[in-house]
Parts: sequence; structure tokens; C-alpha cells
Amino acid sequence: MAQLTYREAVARGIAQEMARDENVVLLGEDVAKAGGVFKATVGLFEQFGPKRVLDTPISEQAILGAAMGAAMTGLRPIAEIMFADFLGVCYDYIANEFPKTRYMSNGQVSCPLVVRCGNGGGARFGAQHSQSVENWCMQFPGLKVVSPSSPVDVIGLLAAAVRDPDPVVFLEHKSLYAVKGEVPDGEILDTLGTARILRPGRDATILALGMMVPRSLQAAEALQAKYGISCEVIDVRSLVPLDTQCILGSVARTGRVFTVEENPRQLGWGSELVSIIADEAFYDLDGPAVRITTPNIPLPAADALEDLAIPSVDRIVGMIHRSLTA
Amino acid sequence: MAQLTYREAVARGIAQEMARDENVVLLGEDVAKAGGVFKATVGLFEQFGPKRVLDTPISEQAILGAAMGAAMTGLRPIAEIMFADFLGVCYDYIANEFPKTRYMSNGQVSCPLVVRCGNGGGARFGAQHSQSVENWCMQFPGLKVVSPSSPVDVIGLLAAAVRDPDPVVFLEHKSLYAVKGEVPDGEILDTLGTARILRPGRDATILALGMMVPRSLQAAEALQAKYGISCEVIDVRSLVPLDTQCILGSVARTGRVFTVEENPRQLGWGSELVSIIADEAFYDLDGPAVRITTPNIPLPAADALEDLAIPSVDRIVGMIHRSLTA
Amino acid sequence: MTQKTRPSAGETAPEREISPEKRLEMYRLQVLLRQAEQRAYDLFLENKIKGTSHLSLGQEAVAAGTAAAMRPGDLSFCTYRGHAHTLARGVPVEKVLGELMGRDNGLMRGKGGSMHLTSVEHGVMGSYAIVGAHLPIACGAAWRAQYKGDSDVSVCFFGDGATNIGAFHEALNFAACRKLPVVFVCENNLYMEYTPITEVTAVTHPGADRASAYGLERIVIDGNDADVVYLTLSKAFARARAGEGPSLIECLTYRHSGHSRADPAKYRPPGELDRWKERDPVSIYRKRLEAEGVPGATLDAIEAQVRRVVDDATKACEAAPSTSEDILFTDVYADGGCSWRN
Amino acid sequence: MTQKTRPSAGETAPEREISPEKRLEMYRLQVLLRQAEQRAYDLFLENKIKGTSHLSLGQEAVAAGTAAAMRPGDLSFCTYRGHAHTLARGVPVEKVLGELMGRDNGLMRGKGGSMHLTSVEHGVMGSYAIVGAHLPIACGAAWRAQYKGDSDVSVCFFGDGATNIGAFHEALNFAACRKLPVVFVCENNLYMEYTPITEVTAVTHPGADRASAYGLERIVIDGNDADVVYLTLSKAFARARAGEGPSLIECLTYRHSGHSRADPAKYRPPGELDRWKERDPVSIYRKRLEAEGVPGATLDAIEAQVRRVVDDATKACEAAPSTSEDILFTDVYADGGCSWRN
Ligand SMILES: Cc1ncc(C[n+]2csc(CCOP(=O)(O)OP(=O)(O)O)c2C)c(N)n1
Ligand SMILES: Cc1ncc(C[n+]2csc(CCOP(=O)(O)OP(=O)(O)O)c2C)c(N)n1
Ligand SMILES: [Mg+2]
Ligand SMILES: [Mg+2]
Repeated sequence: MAQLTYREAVARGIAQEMARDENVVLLGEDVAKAGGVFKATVGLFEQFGPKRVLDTPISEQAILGAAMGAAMTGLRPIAEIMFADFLGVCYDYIANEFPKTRYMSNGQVSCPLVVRCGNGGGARFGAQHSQSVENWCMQFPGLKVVSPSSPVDVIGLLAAAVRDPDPVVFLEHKSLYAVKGEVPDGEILDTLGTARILRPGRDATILALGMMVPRSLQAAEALQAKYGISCEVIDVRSLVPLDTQCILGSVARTGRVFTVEENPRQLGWGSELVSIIADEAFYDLDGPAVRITTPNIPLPAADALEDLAIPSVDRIVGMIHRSLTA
Repeated sequence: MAQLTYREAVARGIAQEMARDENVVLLGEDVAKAGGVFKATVGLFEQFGPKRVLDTPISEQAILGAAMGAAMTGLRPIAEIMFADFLGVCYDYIANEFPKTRYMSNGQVSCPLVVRCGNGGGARFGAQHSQSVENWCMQFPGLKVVSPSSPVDVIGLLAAAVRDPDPVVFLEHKSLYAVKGEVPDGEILDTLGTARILRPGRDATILALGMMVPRSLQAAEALQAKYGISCEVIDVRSLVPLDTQCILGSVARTGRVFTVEENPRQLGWGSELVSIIADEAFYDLDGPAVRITTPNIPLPAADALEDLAIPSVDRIVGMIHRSLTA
Repeated sequence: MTQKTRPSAGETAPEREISPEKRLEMYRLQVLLRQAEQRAYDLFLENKIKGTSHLSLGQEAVAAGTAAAMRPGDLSFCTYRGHAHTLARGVPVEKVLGELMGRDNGLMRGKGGSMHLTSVEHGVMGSYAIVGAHLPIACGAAWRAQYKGDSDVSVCFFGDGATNIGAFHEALNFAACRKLPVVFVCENNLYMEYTPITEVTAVTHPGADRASAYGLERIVIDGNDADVVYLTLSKAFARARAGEGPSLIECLTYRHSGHSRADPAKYRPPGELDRWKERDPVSIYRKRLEAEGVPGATLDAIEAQVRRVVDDATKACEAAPSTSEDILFTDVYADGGCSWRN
Repeated sequence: MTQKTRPSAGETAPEREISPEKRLEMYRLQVLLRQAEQRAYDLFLENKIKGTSHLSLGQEAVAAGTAAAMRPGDLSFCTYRGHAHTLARGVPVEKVLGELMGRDNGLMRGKGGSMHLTSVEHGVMGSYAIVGAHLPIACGAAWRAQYKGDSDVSVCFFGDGATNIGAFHEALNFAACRKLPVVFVCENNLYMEYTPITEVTAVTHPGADRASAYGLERIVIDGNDADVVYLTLSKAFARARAGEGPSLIECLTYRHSGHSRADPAKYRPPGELDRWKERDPVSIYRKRLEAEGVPGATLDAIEAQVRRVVDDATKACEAAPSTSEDILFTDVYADGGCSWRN
């Protein structure tokens, strides 16, 4: 057992997989000698050398394209796209190439790779460096999307993503990089497509992801303490594949559901989850399904404004309390 | 009054706006001399000349970037991205540039432009030329998204998009280009953010877009004729802004809602609409909200397969009937 | 900027010998591509091929010359205009036509269609329909070869128009920096879809005039001469295998047909097609072989044999069932299915 | 590939006269940028600037020389490293520091932040934080000028690293084809974030060695010499205004500070920074002016005046309220609000 930061967990997860399989390689801007802009790949260049850990030009299409070609022919690349927002400049690979090649080739071609990105807000980086891009990625059949909220999940889900035979987008939350957590010794391997109930509850289900997970847990505690409202908090962890059983099971028990999403409202990941619930668990619902999201705005840079934009513990508490007592 | 095809309506809409405002310019691949790959811009080069109608290199980032710079400084560009799928290679402008510049500049900069694309399937073009990309566009605060289903709507909504001071993605359905419809003479101007009830009904609301509109109308007729089920069919037309009043009003009357989406299931546009209904119209709902979509697959090329993938009239009828009689 | 004197002639003259067998093989390949694609065109007009189809009629020398210079295990990355390159690597005509026709005997059983021909068994690692996307992907395959010490080379075909898209630039720089064993073959057929490449490109030679931006040699060749293509590509492959890095080769050629489907190509100036047909790669190659003493009967026999292959393939495709529905939901994910939730 | 002999010296020598007033103005600008950015650095260390901040310390000659060559109405398109270019166009220091500090007196009242400085009033059409994105956008503004017959020129600043991204290539080709009045200024400061540009680029001069790929002249200049920058840019602007099209100018320079925030820049080889500090643009400019007879007192007065401006601005910002919350929901759409539904 050790205390690791979320960023150290990234490096440890990658190291674990690189040590296990020599086909695992890492590429991205400043990931090698400098250890990454978020210092999440520190030590890997020293441990695995320049052949396996590559600094690239500022060429996101080359990064993802090269990762794909390598994956199709036998390697297991981990590609870093520094800030998740930059998926915009290489989106063709996310949308049109990675997820479709297996299907179009009728199963001839595999694309086992991982795209890691620093995702999310809270760092006062403004509208082009702070987005939560789950909803840029989860609409493509063939592509998997994962987002861990704790150091141990980082390692286990990253290992699972690297070993997965399908392409996986792995979203690391920038504002969690410094957060510490207990991590057991030895190999850690988790399972994609599994959500986790972090706090059991009776009155409502909260579905959260990334930085919204700790906030939702805090909110659940406050709701219990202040109002005696018992919330079940689920860390969704994996949007594709989705652990529908866990989610629908919880809603069946609680009768109410709230999503807590960092993305602006329109077509956030929660909308798909709510639409599943509104269909398959309609008769379990005792009241409206409510989405708590960043409002319909780009993220502002100023700290005071950014804090108002992203769902806060207070906002979560307030909205759930109001909705349950309406 | 004239009978125009949907593709002729595109050219007429553009011509109407170019004649009205000399700041309106058109650029894209093969749009000028050749009249466009879908022949939707035929005659414009001849009418307005090479200064206002530009053939570009295969440089989608240059096309959208140039449109943006021109829009910011006084022109009203209409940029064609030939197949909507190609938004993948210029997505940064859709996601990070167009929608954010006004907000980030605190209102100093406007970005009044229109991006037109050939959207959707049915033409046996395979997985990279057939997608319905509404859900690649609607999650960005600041960006508007429109998709007409008839020639008259093409003209009116295109005119509204061109005159709108915000950036608009205008999705033309490839499989509707040859469809004819009545178009009044003279200027046509419609309003963004307005849905249209194409068929009133009592038992259920069907929300549809693009090619799914005619199919939904046919399905509604069949449901009436075969089972006496009365469906209200709404052509959503504009996803951003969204005519929530029209949609919620309809659901309040019918008590049931079905979306008919051409995109694969995951995070299709219908999920956002359902999530709004499941929150704000929860107590109006008499049963599950059901989404009828392309399944979770890339679109196959073979005609037999493509026809099975995209929601057909029969599938719509079957799913609605089963759901309402369950 | 260097000006070329004859639009069809290359600027770089290769100087090696080619064996008689190799040359017959290149002739056979060119005839095969020609006949198979003419058949595809006919089938399209008969509405037996739906959707779209992009032919390489007139560009056969590039495909044949390159394929003849490749070794088994080398990898091809093609565009939507990929029938010729796919066939040239040995993929059966029936499989290709079957795919175009959406039949169950197709190369991908109809799931990909004409723009996505893929046959891993033959080293055809896919045909990509988004212009430019496969250049970085080819780099990745070459990176794997370098990493693993494999001796295969990746070849990436693309058009003149593709040289103006961002991915081209990123791929060329990436490949040159890392000295990857990849060969970029730009088929300059003078047109994008309908727009002449010169109207939208800042240089005369969209491929070759960019080579120096990546520290690469400037290479423009006559793409209608299979021998020239073969020799130039052989050199590039040798260079790649020797660890000396990528090459960018601009092949001057012309498509006899329209861009796609039934495009009548009215945008071409009168006479242009005729002039290029005088330099038809199949006929000039036949004439050359005959001039060098190959009996006409030998060449006729090749043509006849190819015709039988194409006819048989057509019949087989027409008799084949249309794609069976059970594959609609397969192979979205590696587990074989399309389920994204439990 | 041409080899440069001195890393700091340009290869293209300009030959015109500069008025004494212009030179004093350039000195003042360089001093202003230097002091304002040093202040920004201090404020960052004091945690009064949150988020991030990218300084141009050491690169002032590019901003000052370019701005001095611009006319009112000309447009600037900057990157996240845009403080200097924004200030050089006349945007008040208080507005810039206020924005960095997230205060209500900031240029965009805190909504954009340090990476998105924009002041349309001063022709600063935005700072763009996605590498490469603004090159096509600058083309668009230039296209508008050409279309409307306006005489303004658009200038687009970017780093060495930006030359390897696809948008660079697309913009350069587009601009060259259409002969747009846009000037591309590549500030080659030898590094991307932490990686030396030479390690990931196929040519020595990431900007200039690409010029021929767009039919443009190869221009590499000493970016630490404001006079050279001024003269070279003046020529480029004249060319643009004359309808002769774009220029691509590579300015050799160096950033004294780290890439962003408090980056200690440990990736730099020992001695490199010192060597470049010997060529500090502000000091060499001062020395030159003095050598040419400008009294030291005149220059001291400029420095003192600038210091007052920066001090006053700092005080004003520290006194300003933090951004007021009422603007959170404004200006998402042109109607002033953020509502996307009725
Ligand atoms: C990114 C992208 N933009 C546009 C297209 C549409 N398109 C298909 S082929 C083509 C022309 C390509 O020209 P070129 O590269 O010269 O190849 P050719 O078709 O002549 O072989 C275009 C514009 C596309 N498929 N992908
Ligand atoms: C598309 C994109 N990729 C990566 C980044 C992250 N990033 C920001 S600045 C930078 C380095 C840019 O180097 P250069 O172009 O030389 O400019 P400089 O910072 O040296 O002025 C990188 C990689 C980004 N902002 N956008
Ligand atoms: Mg071409
Ligand atoms: Mg730099």
C-alpha cells in the first residue's frame, strides 16, 4: 500500500503496462524528456528509453494517425493528446478512423490503442483548455470512453484500456492530478464497463464522473447531514461500455436520479444515461430525472467565474434538495 | 409557387441571400465552377462570379478558418464542408473557435457564418460518408444547429442562418436532395429555433429530423391506418436553439414521446431532448420515452445492410406500436 | 519553381534493368486493372454497383509499377480510389467486384464498400475515404516496422489534391524526422474532384515542390510508364529498408474516367483527354514490349486470360447472394458484437 | 538545406532607413513589454495571477518591430503568448494585467484570460490557444480586406512549433494561392513547450525552410533586432498592400523565461540562456541608440515613464474588484445571453 497522487498513478499505470508488454509504447508532445506537461509521465523516458517513449512534433493528427497505424500492425500505443480540447484538431481519428476500421474491414483490422488526455476545468485555463469532452467521444460505435476519479482507478482502468483490443479514450481530470489516494502494491488491473457505487443510499441516485465524483460524495454527505436525504453515489467511470445494470439497479432502488456533469448542458453524457433510464426504468422513477451541469456557456478563465460555472457542492446539494422536496 | 428540389432550394436560398447582401460569399471544394458535388450550388458561380463564389483546395481547416476570419471582420460567409463526416478534419473550428470567440472576447467579436454540409445516409456511401452529425455539433454553447427536411424549409432556414449573427451549422440531408416540394415565389425567410408540427395527433409525439421526418410521417399514417394510433409528428428543424415549448406542449397533450434519429444510439440528439422531457415534463409522461435510432454500428455500405441499419418506416411503426400497447 | 516541359514526362530518370518476367507481370497487372475497372464501370451503369466507385483507368502504371516493386509483407494504404492498388497486390477480382456490388462474397462482405477495400492477407491495410487521413496511419505502420526491426515498407497512395490538407504536412514531417520506412506516392492526375489542382495550389508540383519542406529529395516521374514507376519505387523501397527514411514521389498521370460514379468530367478542356490517351499506359507498355521482341501472341494470351478472370468474377458476383443480414451487428468491437452496455 | 552560421543572426539583410522617432518608439515599446511582462511574472509568483501565463521576455523585438511597422487598422492575430503583441498595439497595461488577474477591469473582464487577449478597438483580433488555429483565421480577415478593397493587412504570429501542425500548411497554401494580404510571423524561439524544435522537425528552419512549398520567398531574420524586424515587416506589409500576397518571416529569437507559468526551463543546455542574454533585444537596442547619439537621459526617461505606467496599472488592478458575476451568462450568443431554448 502506498499513497500516490493521481498523476503518479498515471505514470505507474503506464510503467506497469510497458514492463509487461514490450509492444506498449508511448508518444505525445513533451511526454518523454520533460515527463509531460502535467508531469504525468515522469520517469518513463528514463526507464524505457527513447525507442518506447517518444516526444512528437505539435502534430496531433500525426500522433493519433501513427498510433493507429502502429496499433493495426501489432503495437499497443498510448498516445497523449495533452489537453482534451485538442481532440478538435485530430478529431477525424476519434470520429472516423479508430472506431470504424474494424467494422468496415469486416473484422480484419484491430485498433488497440489508448488516447490519454488531460480533461476538465478548475485550473483557470479558459475556454479552450478546460473542457470536459466525454460528449465529444462517446457517440462513436467502436470507441470506448473511460474517465477515472481516483489514483487506484487510474492504474486499474489504464491497464484495462491498454490491454483492451479496442480503441479507448482515457480522460484524466486535470484538477485531480494532485489528489492522493491509497494504492495497493503489485499489479493492478480493473475492468472497463464497470461503474462503482461509492456510497450507498436510499432516496436518490447520483451519477458522476471525474472531478464531479468527489463533489458528489461531499454533496451526498451534506444532504444526509443537513436534510437527512440519503443519496447513492455512483462513479460511472466508463461511459462506453456502460454499466447499465449498476445504474438501472440503483435507480430501481432509489426511484430518483441526478446526473452531475462538468460539461455544459447540451448533449452532455448524462443525457444518454437519462434517456436510457427514461425508457428502461420509467416505471421505477418517482420523479423527474435531473441533470446538474455547467450551464450553457464556454468556461470563463477568471477564478471567480469558473467556480460559478462548474457544478459546486453547494449547487449539487441545492438542486437535489429542491427537487426531492418539490 | 414552384416545384423545386431540395438541392435547387439550397442554390435558391444562397442566391436569395447573395443578391440581398453583398457581404455574403460562398466557399468550398468544387462549389463554384462545378456547382458542387451534390449540385446544390449550380448557377451561383455564373450569377455571382469568382469573387463571391470560391473553389478552395482540399483544406477544410482553411475553409472554416477563413470563413471565421472573414465573418469576424465583416463578411457573411457560407462555407461548404462537402460531406458532414469531414467535420472531423476541421472540428477545432466547430468545437473551439466559432462558438467561443464571442464569449471569450466578452462580446467584442462576432462570428456570423454558416457551415453547410451534406449530412446523413441512404446513399450507400459507407461509414465515412453517411453519418448524421447533429450530435457532433450541438454540444457547443454559442453554436447553432439546423437541419431542414423540405425545400421550402431549406430556403427559409438557410436565409435565417445567413442573417443570424451567430455561427450556424446547416445540415442538408443527402438523401433528400432529389426530393421535390412546393416553394412560394419571392423572398422566403424562416426563424431559427422553431419546430413544426407536421401532423397533429393525440396518442404520442414523434420527434424527427431530416430524412427521418418523411419516414415518421409515413409511420404515423400507418399507425393510424393499421392500429388507430394517432401520432403527432414534429419536425424539430432546429436543435440549437431548440423549440422546447413546442415539444413540451406536444408531450403534455399526448403523454408519450418517441424520437426518430438517424444517428447511432449513443448520445444522439434525441438523448438531450428526452432528458429535457424526463425532467420538465416528467409528470406529463404516461410511459417510457423511447428512442428509435440506428443501432450502435458504423453505417455499412451494402444497400441491404444500410437499409437495415437506418430506422425504416416499418421499424418506427413496430417500435411505437409495441411500446404503446405493452 | 522548376517548370516542367512536357506535362506527362517526369523529371527524374531512373537507370536500372528490369527482368523480362517482371515486365510481363507488370503488363498483366495493368491489363487486369484496366479490364476489372472497365467492368466495374459497366456494372455501375447497369445499377449493379450502388453508391459510388472511383476508377483508376489511365493510372494503371502507378499501381502496377509500385506493386511489382513491393515484396510480400509490404503494406499498402490506399484512398477511396483504391481498386487498382488493391487488385495489384493480388486480391481476387471477384472479391473486389463482390464488395462493390454489396454481395456476400465481397472482400468485406459489403460492410466497407468500394471506398474501404481492405485485405490484410494481401498487405492491403485499408482504403481511406477521408482525404489525407491515411498518411499518418501509414507512418504508424512504418514506425512499428522500425520499432520491431521488421523489414516491411509501407506505401501510401494519394492524389494531388491530398497534398493541401493538414494531415499530409504532419505525416511528411513525422516520417522524415523519424526516418520511417514509408513511401508516399502522390498520383498527380491534375484534378481533385472537378477542380484542376493548379487552381488551388501555390506550387506547380503539389507533391514534389513540397519535398524540400521535409528535407526530402524532389522526385517527379512519368506515372504512365510502369518501368519508370517500378524503378523509382524500387529505389525508394531500398532506401526505406536501409533505414534511410521516407520518399515522396510525384507520379504524373491522368484519369481517363470522371472522378467518381458516372461523372462525365465536362470540366476538362477539349482535347486534354485525347492527348493523354495517346500516352495510355497500357498501350504504350504493350508497344514497348512488342518493340523489344515480346511476341504479340504472348500479350494476347495475357489479355485473354485476364478477360476470363474478370468474366468469371463478374458471373460469380452476379450469382452471389446479396450481403447476409447476420453481419450487420458483428465486428463493431473486438468481442465480435456491437453491444456497448451490460 | 541551408545551414545558418550564427544561430541568432538572420540570413536576410534589409536595407532601409528608420526615422529617429520610430526608433525611440520601438525602444519604448520594448521597454514596456519587458517591464509589463516582468510584472506579470511577479504577480504570478505572488499568486495574484491564477491559471497560466506565457511570457515573451527576450522576444520583445519581434512584437515591437512588427507593431511599429503596422498602420492603425491593420489586424493582429496572436497566440496564447500574446501579451507582448497585444500591448505593442497600444492596449493599456492595466487592461492586460487586469485580465490576467481575473479582475473586472480586465480587457475581457476575465472571461477570456491570459491566453485569449482581444481588443478589436486596437486591431488585436484575438489570441488563440489552439496551436495553429489562427493562421486560417488570419487568412479570412485578409480575404475580407481583399474582397472589400480595404487596405489593411493581417499579421499572424506563431511559434516554431506551430509550423508542424496541419493548419499551418493549409493556411499558407490558401493565402499564397489567393495572394492574400497576410503576413505570417514565425517566432522561432528554439523550443516548443519543453522540446527543442530541431528534435521534431525535418528541416533546420521550421518556418523559412517551408516557404518554397508555397511559392514564397525564404526569409530568416534576426528576431532580436527590432530594426531588422521593422524593416523586414515594412517590406512585407508593402508587398501585401500592393496585392502581391503573403509573406512568411522566420524571426530567430529566444525566450528568457520558461514556456509558461513558473516553468524553470531546466531542459535548456547550460550556458544557452546566458549566450542569448548577451543578445538581449532591449539592451542591444539601447546600446545602439546610445552609440548613435541618443542621450542616455532620454532613454532613462522612457524607462521611468514606462515604470510609472506599469506600477500604476498594477495598483489599479490590485484595487479593482474581482470579476463581477453578472457577466457569467452574457455574450454566448449575439442576443447577449446564453439561452439556447425557448
Ligand atoms: C477531408 C476530405 N475532404 C474532401 C473529400 C471529398 N473528396 C473526395 S475525393 C476528392 C478529390 C481528391 O483529389 P485527389 O487527392 O487529387 O485524388 P484523386 O481523386 O484525383 O485520385 C475530394 C475533394 C474527402 N473525401 N475528404
Ligand atoms: C493543437 C495544440 N497542441 C498542443 C498545444 C499545447 N501547446 C501550447 S504551446 C505549445 C508549444 C508551442 O510552441 P511554439 O509554436 O514554438 O510557440 P512558443 O510557445 O514557443 O511561442 C504547445 C505544444 C496547443 N495549445 N494546441
Ligand atoms: Mg487528383
Ligand atoms: Mg517556440
